[in-house]
Amino acid sequence: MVETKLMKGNEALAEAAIRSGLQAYFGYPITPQSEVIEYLAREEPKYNYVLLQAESEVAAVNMLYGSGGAGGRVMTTTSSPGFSLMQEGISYIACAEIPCVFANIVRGGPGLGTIQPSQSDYNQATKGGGHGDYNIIVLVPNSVQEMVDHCRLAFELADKYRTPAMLLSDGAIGQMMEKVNLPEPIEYKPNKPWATTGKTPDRERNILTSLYIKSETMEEKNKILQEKYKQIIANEIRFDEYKTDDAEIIITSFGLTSRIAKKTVDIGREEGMKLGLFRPITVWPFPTKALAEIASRPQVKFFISVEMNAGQMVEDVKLAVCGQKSVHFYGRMGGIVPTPDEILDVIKEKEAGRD
Amino acid sequence: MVETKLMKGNEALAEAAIRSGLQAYFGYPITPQSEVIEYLAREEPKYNYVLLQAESEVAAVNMLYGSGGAGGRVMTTTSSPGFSLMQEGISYIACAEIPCVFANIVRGGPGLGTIQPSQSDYNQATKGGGHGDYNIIVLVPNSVQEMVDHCRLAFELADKYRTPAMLLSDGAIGQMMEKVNLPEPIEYKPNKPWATTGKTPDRERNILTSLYIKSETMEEKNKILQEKYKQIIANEIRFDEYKTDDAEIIITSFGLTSRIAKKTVDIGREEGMKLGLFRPITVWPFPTKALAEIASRPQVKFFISVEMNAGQMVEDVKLAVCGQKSVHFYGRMGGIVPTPDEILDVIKEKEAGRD
Amino acid sequence: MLQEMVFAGFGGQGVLSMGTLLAYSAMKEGKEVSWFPSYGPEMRGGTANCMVNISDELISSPIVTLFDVGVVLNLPSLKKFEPRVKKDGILIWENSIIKEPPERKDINIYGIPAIEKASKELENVKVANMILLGCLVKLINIVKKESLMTALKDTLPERHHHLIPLNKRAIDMGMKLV
Amino acid sequence: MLQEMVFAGFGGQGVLSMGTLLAYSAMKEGKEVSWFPSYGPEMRGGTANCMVNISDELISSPIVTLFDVGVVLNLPSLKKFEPRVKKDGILIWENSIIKEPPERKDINIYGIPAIEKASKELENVKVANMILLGCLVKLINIVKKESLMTALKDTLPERHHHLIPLNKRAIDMGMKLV
Amino acid sequence: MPQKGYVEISVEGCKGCNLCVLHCPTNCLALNTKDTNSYGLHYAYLAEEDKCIACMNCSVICPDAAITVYKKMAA
Amino acid sequence: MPQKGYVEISVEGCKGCNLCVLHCPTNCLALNTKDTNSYGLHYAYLAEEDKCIACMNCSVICPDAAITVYKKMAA
Amino acid sequence: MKEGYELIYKRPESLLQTRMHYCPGCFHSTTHKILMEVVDELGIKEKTVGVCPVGCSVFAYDYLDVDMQEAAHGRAAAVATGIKRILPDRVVFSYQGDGDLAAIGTAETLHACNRGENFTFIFINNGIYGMTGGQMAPTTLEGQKTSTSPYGRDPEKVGLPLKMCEIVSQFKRVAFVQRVSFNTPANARKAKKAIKTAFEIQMKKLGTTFIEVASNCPSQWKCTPEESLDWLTNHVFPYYPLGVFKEPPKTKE
Amino acid sequence: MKEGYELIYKRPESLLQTRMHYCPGCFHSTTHKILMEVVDELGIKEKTVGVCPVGCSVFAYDYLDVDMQEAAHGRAAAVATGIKRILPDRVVFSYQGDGDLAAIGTAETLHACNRGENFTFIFINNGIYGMTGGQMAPTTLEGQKTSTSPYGRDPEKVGLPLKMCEIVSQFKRVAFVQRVSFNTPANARKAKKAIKTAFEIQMKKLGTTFIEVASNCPSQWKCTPEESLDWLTNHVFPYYPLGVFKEPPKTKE
Ligand SMILES: Cc1ncc(C[n+]2csc(CCOP(=O)(O)OP(=O)(O)O)c2C)c(N)n1
Ligand SMILES: Cc1ncc(C[n+]2csc(CCOP(=O)(O)OP(=O)(O)O)c2C)c(N)n1
Ligand code: SF4
Ligand code: SF4
Ligand code: SF4
Ligand code: SF4
Ligand code: SF4
Ligand code: SF4
Ligand SMILES: [Mg+2]
Ligand SMILES: [Mg+2]
Repeated sequence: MVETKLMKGNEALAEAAIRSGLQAYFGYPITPQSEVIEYLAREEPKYNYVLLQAESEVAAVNMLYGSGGAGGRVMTTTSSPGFSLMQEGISYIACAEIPCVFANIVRGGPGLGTIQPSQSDYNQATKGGGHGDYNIIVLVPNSVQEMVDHCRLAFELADKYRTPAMLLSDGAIGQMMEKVNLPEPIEYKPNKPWATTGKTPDRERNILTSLYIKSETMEEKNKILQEKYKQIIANEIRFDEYKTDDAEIIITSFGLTSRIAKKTVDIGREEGMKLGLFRPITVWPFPTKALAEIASRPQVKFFISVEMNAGQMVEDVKLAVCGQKSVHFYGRMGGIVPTPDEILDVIKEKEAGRD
Repeated sequence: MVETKLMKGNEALAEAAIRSGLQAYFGYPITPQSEVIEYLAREEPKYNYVLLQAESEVAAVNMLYGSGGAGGRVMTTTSSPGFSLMQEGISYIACAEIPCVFANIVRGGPGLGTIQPSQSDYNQATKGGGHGDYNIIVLVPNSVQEMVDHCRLAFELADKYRTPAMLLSDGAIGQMMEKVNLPEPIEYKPNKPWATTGKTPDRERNILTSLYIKSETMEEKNKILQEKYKQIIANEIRFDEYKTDDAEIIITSFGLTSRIAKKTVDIGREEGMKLGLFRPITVWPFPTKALAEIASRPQVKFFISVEMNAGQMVEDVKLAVCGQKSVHFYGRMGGIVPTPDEILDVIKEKEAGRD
Repeated sequence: MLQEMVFAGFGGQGVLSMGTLLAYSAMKEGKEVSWFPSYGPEMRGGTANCMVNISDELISSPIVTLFDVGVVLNLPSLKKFEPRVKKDGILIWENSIIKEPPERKDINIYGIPAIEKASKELENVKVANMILLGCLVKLINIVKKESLMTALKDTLPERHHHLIPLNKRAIDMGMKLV
Repeated sequence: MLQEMVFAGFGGQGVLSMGTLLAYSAMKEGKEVSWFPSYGPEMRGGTANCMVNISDELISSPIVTLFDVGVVLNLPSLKKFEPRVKKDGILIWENSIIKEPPERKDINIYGIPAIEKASKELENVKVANMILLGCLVKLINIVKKESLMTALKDTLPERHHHLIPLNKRAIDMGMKLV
Repeated sequence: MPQKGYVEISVEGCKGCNLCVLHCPTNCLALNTKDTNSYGLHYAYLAEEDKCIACMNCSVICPDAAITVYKKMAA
Repeated sequence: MPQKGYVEISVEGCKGCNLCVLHCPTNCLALNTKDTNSYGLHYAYLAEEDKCIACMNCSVICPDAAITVYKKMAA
Repeated sequence: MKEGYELIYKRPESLLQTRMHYCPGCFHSTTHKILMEVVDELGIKEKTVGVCPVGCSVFAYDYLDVDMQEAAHGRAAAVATGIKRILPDRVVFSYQGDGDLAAIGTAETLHACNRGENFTFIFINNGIYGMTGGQMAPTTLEGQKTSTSPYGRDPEKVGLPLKMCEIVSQFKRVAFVQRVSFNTPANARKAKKAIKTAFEIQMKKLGTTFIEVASNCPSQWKCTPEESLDWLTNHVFPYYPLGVFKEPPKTKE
Repeated sequence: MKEGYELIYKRPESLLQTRMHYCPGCFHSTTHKILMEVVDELGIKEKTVGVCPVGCSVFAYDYLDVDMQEAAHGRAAAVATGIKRILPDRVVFSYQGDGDLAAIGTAETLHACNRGENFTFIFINNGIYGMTGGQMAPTTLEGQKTSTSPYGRDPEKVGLPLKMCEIVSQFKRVAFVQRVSFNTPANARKAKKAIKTAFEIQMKKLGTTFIEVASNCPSQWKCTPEESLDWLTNHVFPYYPLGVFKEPPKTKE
């Protein structure tokens, strides 16, 4: 039975993880996401997941490696500086193909920055903040409800593809309370024959490694990974469209700003402007084809990507649109959430400036 | 007087740093670049730079922060996994605007990977492996000579823009010996009134920070950084062209592979194919305009980006070409260096496949 | 209709919980709601606030810069949020401890001595927030009184349930003050 | 003209330094050169190699898969590099310790008992590499003998300079063997 | 009784932590529970002026350096 | 002299470190300095068969577990 | 000023007038004040460089009138090393919380101490993560409740609280180690002397100096400042005794 | 096999036949061999999970016939923590070099020890970075030459070598600590007993167990295996004495 609650995004994420069969959580406090570990600490006596406050994010990501590699359904959460510290570990996890879930509740950077919400870790999440050729599945919730839904989905995709999957959320969604429908808890039964649980006589020993010292085997491994990424691109792209059918101007936006963009579409439409919203739900894999198709429609005049950063997803939009139409950008930084009005003003300006 | 030597790339880099007025080096050993610190350790008694083997890359990057912030001309070097560990620190350094020089002598990833040369950290270097909106200047030497030249240049650009600058090199260039002309040593006289050297009565205290807790000030800081990046884009783009004037097919390639691509051009031309090579020397800022101009030439049929990775710079090429012509990719992974012949084969295939 | 509100005061004055109570009540009535707190070291300075949006449609941003309603319990909050109430909006201010009254003429201003009343008449200064919430609900009629009453039970931790009657009296009192 | 060469053997047999000497000499003669070693734990297995390219033009890649010339000092290296010598290329192999001779017919093969000669005739097994280098230089005539001789002084660390005459004799000996 | 010393406490600088009150050996300090400063905090003040012995306990313990201490000069 | 034990040493498994030779209490082991295995290494062998007392010092010290030890069974 | 009276104490010059954001009664403030008194008394403001990493004291540079660098969480020791190595004649201090110095920064702390980096650690051990809202620290006491140990710290699961003075004292190149507090005027006076001694030893280049403040956090301990003093006396000092753990051998003058 | 003779020692079952890549005489090999002898003798192969991070032993999983995870440099303790926490009934060991355990991994090592994580550290202290070609380690001896201390380790600049057994012994939840070596058959036998004891204690869930191998590195020490034994006796053991540093209180049986 679905339960309806008023919950903070961070707490909803924690509860969703429990209901998805969480077996181990390792994390280190950082604003604006410490509620995740705090919630799990409070609930711990009721369940039998492992909960450990690590000595650092570097330790946390490597504990995740260990317990995910031992077959567990495992998660860590952090915010921007902490996620930077995890990059080496993520690169290892991606190569060793260990399923696990991350959430980065993004705050404004660079550096220590601000604890206010931001979307400025888009590139880091989607282009690989760590070294080497790898990708991780990146889901971008835009509501407390999606924190829950994407959490479950991330666990499933992680297992399905033996890959890290992450929620790229932000401080606003993490801190805000909204109505949320919590799904039934599942009983999770891992089926992970590759896990290092002790070599029983019926199988060869299991090894989890990212070491491929010879160029040839390394290239082989890279090809296996790239093949997997192709599969994910083929199967797991998710996005949302809002009034794009007849739209002349397409706003692209993810996460929190997509809500504001939606509002912008409504206001604009009231003023007679044919606006539409394209919202990627997975930003890796990015819905390139769908966007390209929209770009090819004759009535579409231009795109504008609205983000809370200096212009990051806009490059993926440009890659998709590929010169068919112009692609503009509007962004605010430092935790400032753009308003529908200011977005509309920018759109009008671009519209006027077109030749 | 210029001195000519046969030197390893790593050692040439170390020597170039000394001759550029190096005041402090902090680093942690990792193959294939440990020769840098080893060389500096051997030479130390002759000079008075600070040399410290840090306990980790995380420590090293933060020591760099401290001594760069104290006004020194400072450098660290590492290879891929180590560079991942430095990402948080780099994000801090970028925001605190501390000039310093990095070199990533890239090896194959992800994870522990291989110690063979690779170009698979392109995205990490150019799109920001750390959190937040920032960029660092990325120079890509393609010879031992350029390890020297780019080292000096990196120090100069770092000071000029108060920004981190890096050499994105690879294990082949680091390990190989080539002829190198070493420039005269300079006497470096820092002029850094912002440095934390102790507050003398004639000035306000100097603070180096990346903390901007309020959204408004954080956005302000972000704008300052973005403004600086625009300046760098305006002034510091560097690239090389080889036989592009009448070329119909443009190979884009950086670092080590650009040498092979050059050879490919020559072989291709012998066979009557009009090939040309476009080689970015800075990959951030990326020579977008120059490439776009080439793409607009009627005789140009297509582009092919040749890299030692799964396809990274190719996205920047696509962004530049912006749909004017098609952009292909050919890459080898794991440390395997593509040969001119195989590149030529791929080009012929693409040529044949065009409609 | 979308109502964008802010509740602000010193930490300890209960501004977060008055927002929660309101948001929860509205949610139970089937409305869309969002509640967004100030967080981090901002709180250390001693002030806290939360933004509450209530609407019939999905709410776009939980963070807004201009408000239909502001409820302020201390001077710094008054200074900060008075300019951010929309024209013709509502500003409710605690006027027994705030000594400098608001100055705007283009908004509806209600000064309520909630702290004095709470400590003198209800003998518990902590329920000043509920008095103000009572005023607010009376003024904009956004949730039913009964919703607030049941919400008290749902949102207050068990160990504070003995305070529910007192809270109810405070809300009632507030509703009568405007 | 581009010459792509590989020198391979056990660690300690001096394969890296014979490559260095050759590359340095060529550089001094105004050629373009590159020298690329095996590195990392590969060496721990006991084998080492370096690739040396010498050309009149800029060298594209220091790393190649096929060679004009291979010089091998042990069996694993013979096994590894024999197949990678280009057709009509040269393979020089140490035949006093390698017991299994190369098998290809389409390349020029020279078996030299350098180790035996070095230890018996020059009383220092370490200069076997120089004997082989002598053979190589004689065969492909890529640098002048004098260049090698002066290169010895420039590349050997000071503390080994007393060994220069011995090295010279070894090179001479090698040049006479083919 | 001769006044050996006295203290000035910054109203806005004081955070009302009460530590000075607690540690004054002569109990001459008190928190003003009637009034608050602009931060809403009750501030400390020299309640019994003539008791101050200028021992500086209060200024040493005051976290916020809100207290200035004066001492009667030797005649 | 009765032979108490004997050892078998894997030619390819031995790395010629000489540690067994060094620690054999009866000095019955030696490195074969004439021949090398395929890794170019001189390998150890039981040079004086009848001296082995099956003490296992060599097998304990051998880093590469190249030594197998046999002991004369009690009659 | 009344006539016939002289000023005997005022806010130190180097402590800026800006109101500090710390909660009422927080020893972060006290430490700042005392630190600047020492800087003023030693006359070293012109050559002092401070490092404050993340934690409640991340805004320290808004209050201290000396050159300062803000460091990433846990990395103050590395940053201070970088500064001191290149400017060996400056007086360098790092000012770190317990999460910073003893959790995420363990490696940097211990290695700086082992190398004997010639700067002064000011280590504010309040047994909790103040800045981030009261999570468990490596120094949280057994059984102590925090937001991530809501049922009390359980050593079976997370180990015992780390005694940093005791640990760093073992490193030979650490010259001076003292644990101090500000719970009474007497202790505050000792603390000031300790910091002064540490700086003096640093100026003599005798090795690492390490001052641990057994500190409080009324806000996250969820008590009044007064009650926080009781907790210190009854729970903190028994586990973390005050005193000198190490000092350089006395030389005759 | 000759008639009338019985087999009394052969390569342990769990040590795969693959030739190990270690240099001649390297104690990494010896440790592998002994470790697998213990696993076989205790009959715990089915429940053993090992962790090898980067270092010369990064290929350990090619030789040991048990489930293994390769860890990032320095993070073996964190990885082992992750495994052991979720599979508390398995026997878990981490196998780490001195660079790994005592430099980059200091924080992970010490915090795992402080928490009393119930796994066994096998710590190969060869005083150098073997894998990367002979750089200075945190345990390199005073005056010892390495490629990054070409004039000998200078404690004035980089501090004294870290004594890890001594450091981790202080943590209450560390149950068993012993430093062993393989320089003589007698010591090798003791070492085996130590590893066995450590595993037994782990199986009783008594806390962290820590075995330090005073190891060698003929290649990077630039000496023969024999000479490496002399260096151990003359230089290493005096600074890093062998022996038991800590053991659980004996209980009567
Ligand atoms: C990499 C990283 N991880 C986590 C944080 C969040 N964070 C900021 S301060 C802090 C700890 C604060 O505790 P402490 O160091 O004890 O200082 P206090 O506030 O108690 O004085 C944490 C976890 C961060 N800023 N960066
Ligand atoms: C993040 C990172 N930094 C550096 C390295 C390079 N590296 C690999 S092993 C190693 C140290 C090897 O020394 P040790 O741990 O003592 O093991 P040994 O080889 O001596 O057994 C280093 C620095 C790495 N792989 N990853
Ligand atoms: S100086 Fe001493 S006596 Fe005077 S107020 Fe302060 S503590 Fe009390
Ligand atoms: S100690 Fe300072 S801050 Fe606290 S009450 Fe006294 S004067 Fe005010
Ligand atoms: S078993 Fe003992 S006696 Fe026999 S060879 Fe080995 S060490 Fe020597
Ligand atoms: S100890 Fe083992 S490897 Fe070493 S020489 Fe003896 S048999 Fe060979
Ligand atoms: S939260 Fe704690 S440590 Fe931080 S300022 Fe407040 S009392 Fe001090
Ligand atoms: S380099 Fe050293 S540690 Fe590594 S295998 Fe060789 S001897 Fe052993
Ligand atoms: Mg703290
Ligand atoms: Mg080592």
